[in-house]
Amino acid sequence: MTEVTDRRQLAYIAAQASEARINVELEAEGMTLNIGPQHPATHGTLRIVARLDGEQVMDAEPMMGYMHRGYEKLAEVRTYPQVTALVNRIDWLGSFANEVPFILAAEQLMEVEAPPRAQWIRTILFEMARIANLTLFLGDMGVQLGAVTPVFYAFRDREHVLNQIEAATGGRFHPNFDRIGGVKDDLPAGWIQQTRQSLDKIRSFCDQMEDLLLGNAIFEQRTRGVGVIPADVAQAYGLSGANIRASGVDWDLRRDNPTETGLVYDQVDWKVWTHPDGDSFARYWVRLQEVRESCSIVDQLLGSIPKGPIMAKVPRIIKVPAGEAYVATENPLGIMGYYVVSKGGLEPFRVKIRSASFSNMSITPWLLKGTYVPDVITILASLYFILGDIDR
Amino acid sequence: MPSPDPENTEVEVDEPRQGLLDSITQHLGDAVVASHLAPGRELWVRVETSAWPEAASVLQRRLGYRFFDWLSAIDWMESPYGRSMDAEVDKELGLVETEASEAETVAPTGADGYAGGESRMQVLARVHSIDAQLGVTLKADVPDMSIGTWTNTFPGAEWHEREACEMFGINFEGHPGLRPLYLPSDFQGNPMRKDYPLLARIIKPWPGIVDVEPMPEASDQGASTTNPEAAS
Amino acid sequence: MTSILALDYGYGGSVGLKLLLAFVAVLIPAGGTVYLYLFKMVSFMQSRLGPMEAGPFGSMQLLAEVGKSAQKEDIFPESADRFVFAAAPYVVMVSTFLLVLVVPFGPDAVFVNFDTGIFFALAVSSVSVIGILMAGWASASKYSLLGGLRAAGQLIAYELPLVLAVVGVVVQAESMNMQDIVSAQYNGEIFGWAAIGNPFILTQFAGFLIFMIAVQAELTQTPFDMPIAESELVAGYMTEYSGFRFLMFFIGEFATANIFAFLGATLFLGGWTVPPFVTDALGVEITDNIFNFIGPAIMGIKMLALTFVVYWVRFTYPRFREDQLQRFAWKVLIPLSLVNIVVTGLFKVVL
Amino acid sequence: MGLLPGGLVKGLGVTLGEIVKTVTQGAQTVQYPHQKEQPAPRSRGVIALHEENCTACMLCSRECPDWCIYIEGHKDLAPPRRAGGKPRKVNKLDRFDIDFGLCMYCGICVEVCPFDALFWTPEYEYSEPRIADLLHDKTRLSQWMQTVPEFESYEAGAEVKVKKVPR
Repeated sequence: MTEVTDRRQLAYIAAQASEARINVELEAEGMTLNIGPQHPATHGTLRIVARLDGEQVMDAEPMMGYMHRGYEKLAEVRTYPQVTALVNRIDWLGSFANEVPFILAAEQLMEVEAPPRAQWIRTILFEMARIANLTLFLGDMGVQLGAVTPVFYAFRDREHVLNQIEAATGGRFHPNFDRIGGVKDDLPAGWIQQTRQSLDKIRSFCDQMEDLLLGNAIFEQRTRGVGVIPADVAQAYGLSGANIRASGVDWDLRRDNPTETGLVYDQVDWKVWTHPDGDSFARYWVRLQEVRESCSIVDQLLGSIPKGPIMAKVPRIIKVPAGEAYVATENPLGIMGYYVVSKGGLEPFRVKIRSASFSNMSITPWLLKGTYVPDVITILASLYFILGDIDR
Repeated sequence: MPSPDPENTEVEVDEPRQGLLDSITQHLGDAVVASHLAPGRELWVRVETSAWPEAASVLQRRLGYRFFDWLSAIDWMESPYGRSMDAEVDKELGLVETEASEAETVAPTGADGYAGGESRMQVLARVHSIDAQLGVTLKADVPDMSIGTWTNTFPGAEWHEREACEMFGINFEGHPGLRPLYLPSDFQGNPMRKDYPLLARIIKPWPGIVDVEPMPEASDQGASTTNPEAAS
Repeated sequence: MTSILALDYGYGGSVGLKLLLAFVAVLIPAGGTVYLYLFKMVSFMQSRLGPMEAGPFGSMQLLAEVGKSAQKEDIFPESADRFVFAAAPYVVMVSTFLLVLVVPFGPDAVFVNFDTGIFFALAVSSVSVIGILMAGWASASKYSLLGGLRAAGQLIAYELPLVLAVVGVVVQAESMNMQDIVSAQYNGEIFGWAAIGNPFILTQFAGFLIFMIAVQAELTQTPFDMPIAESELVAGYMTEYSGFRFLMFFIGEFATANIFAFLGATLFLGGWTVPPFVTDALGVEITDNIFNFIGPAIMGIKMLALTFVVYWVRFTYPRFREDQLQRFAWKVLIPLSLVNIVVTGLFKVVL
Repeated sequence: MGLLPGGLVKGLGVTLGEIVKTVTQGAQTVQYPHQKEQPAPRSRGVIALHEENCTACMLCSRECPDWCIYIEGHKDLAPPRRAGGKPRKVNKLDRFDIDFGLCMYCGICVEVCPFDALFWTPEYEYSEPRIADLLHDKTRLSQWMQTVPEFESYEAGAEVKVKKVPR
């Protein structure tokens, strides 16, 4: 494992970053290049208007809204179960992870707590959504840099995780499995044993990625020192998840969020991975370790599922008492939070969706200034955003 | 409605958030209009509209709340369109309040939100401190649809404010470029306002409205009715 | 050389036959490698089976592709320079066909036996740069322009290591004639041991490595595929092409890869000959007529081996950024090839 | 320029190993039209209607977020349970359509149905050239009933009872 600590490497990175900043001052009339909305490097329909001087980007401004579905408006005319079915379409790669914070916010307002078995199942599926999401990133980063083979390994091994999610919830991409007060159904027989096999496949996939990409000198040259984000700038823009941990900030809501009662991360011993550099290589490395960490979390949880019911006492027609609640969880892409305001009716009065990729992307105008065109693609790939998450 | 002042919550006094509330009031003085503390959960503080940018810089520089979580707005007006999913049977089940009488409709305010509010539109924002592991939600009324910007303290607020501006129509003074973020440039109106209709729900009639018709009389309906004698 | 296989065709006939053989020598191996490497090897590498529907084991897939592309509409971008846009693929194909003239497939099975064969081959191989630039510039689209300019910079930068790597071979074989290079490898011996002759891959290993890396760059293959960076420039200089024109670029890419593999086999793997101990065992003389038939087969095997390496590298590695690949060419490959020439010269003089 | 060949060669080894594994142990992919993968019994392919249970109570069409269930029924007299008793007033179903062009497969209708008339089947091969044909009517939905698999037994430690599918 390539642990970068020596000062020489950090000095090299700092020099690279400052050199890129200086030569952007030359105000020549450049060429405007539209990257997107129909472009292989944007995960969905994002358009970046970049003003180029030769190959160097003078300034880049992402244009969004091609996939704006207006979730916050829709949520105001839907009942709580309907919103859960709707809301797992925001980050469609790790979609169970979208439902959990909304349900936790509603449970907080209704003063209801899910029984332990339901919390265990909820945490297991939450981590499997993270594995499914980040496995695709590990493969996709390769294809953005030109290596076509890793992404096929990613899809091949991710398929087993999706099959397990489908076996338990019924839907591969949109499980709609979380309910206020617990989960919809229990795990089918033999599920735990099959899930363990799919986790072994993911672990061997991580080792393959380590050999194929991390060890590859070309990959290292393309990603080290590219898109360096210092910790304080990351915080000012609200970056979250692996992006901020790769800049050296040791912060993970799964461990540091006391108010959360819905997930059982305190029953499992696991480690939060950080990296001092803050460049694209660090973001890739942190996410690779996080996938391995999630595999071990799911393994421990599978071994200790308590007996008991999977649904608390909740009335059939759910009317959430008036009040406001904000719950945020550590989703695969970063922090996703729901600010639910309820006036006691069948539907929420207002749902503010704090999505991770929206804030992660808000740093790109600052970050892409002075980079080369191929580096724009590397940085976008390493920030790892999903368009549904940005446009909501 | 939970009582706004935190003092009389019996046993659970949340020291860290209480301390935070005191330090905020100590720094901002009378700019803090009201506050609400849900012990162990979240702290809400409502500040004067004019003190909105200053609150941001105080939190970031003096109290170390450097992580900018999010910024948005809320329209407290009751939606005139209702759920557009109401059927007579719902009224019997008591799911839908009968029509509020006209006289009672007073100007909508954020009064029943946490930490109160006087104007229809309110701006919300949340900042977090990673070392103290605490967050605070700031609120401010926006009576004349215009408020100061946060972009000079939190550059990340630029996109959030652009979204709030195009969705609610709130103007952020001093914002570098209030271009529309999501909506096409020639879009009229502010979609997230409650009085903006959700057209999908109005064009298509609600399939649940079709009620089961009463039993057809045993007259010349023909085959569709089974006359009682034959049935036994 | 108007009598081939002891039949006398007269001038017209032999030129016609040579044209047909040239087409066969370029297009059939191209079709073969497309099927073998692009359809099958990549799929196996990615744990899938590749096309299986068209023909047994998907062998007719390429015919289906050609048929599909041929009936596609031939689109010209609206503000494109029509003539230059149309001519570009042909210029790229010309350089491929000119290259194949020089490659010897047997004692007298060679299209044209120049005395300075390898010099002609290297000169002609740089014609394709003009074709690519024409394609990039004439498509009048920003992505193609970027792709075209990147290709120009890269191909010229990697001409030098290609040429210098070949100089080592020429110095060791003391001739630029392709047949002489082949016979030098057959008759040579390494410190007196002549069983396997002296294929220059052994003594010129550094030259071989530089040659293969330069060939990878000439073909704009990953890790040097900046001009066709599909994740940035969609398809580089080929973005605006469609239908049969795109097919010509596509097949041209594979044909050029084969021809460079033929060149590499001739220069480093002993061309159409087999090591001496095999010919002694079979009691066959190297200059017999039989080698006019076995020669192409042996060349084919050696070519497949080299193209396997080219595509193996292509589908495994990410790509360089252009300034990194330029730096790699000027600061690493060219000095290394110069050192290689000096060392070969020293050995030549000393031994 | 640090071009350490160790990492590069290991990368080549991975892909070569994959070629050998695919050739020897076969690919991970399935040749669809010839071999078909069996989806999990719980997977949500299409909705099947058990008409006897349905009392046209409209709960499913009311709860559906996409408004894609259209129901029309009429009240009717049914034979009395006990001989000589008063004829029962029963809701008869005239039309029960689900427009799978609109449906988002969320499963709220199946869950909210108080009379267990709707079930999920993992059937997925019902695509149509015309999108209008995705509107499955009552008879088509009843045909799906045969493909409804039995409910699976649960993992150890589950307190939920296994439901029965009315055939």
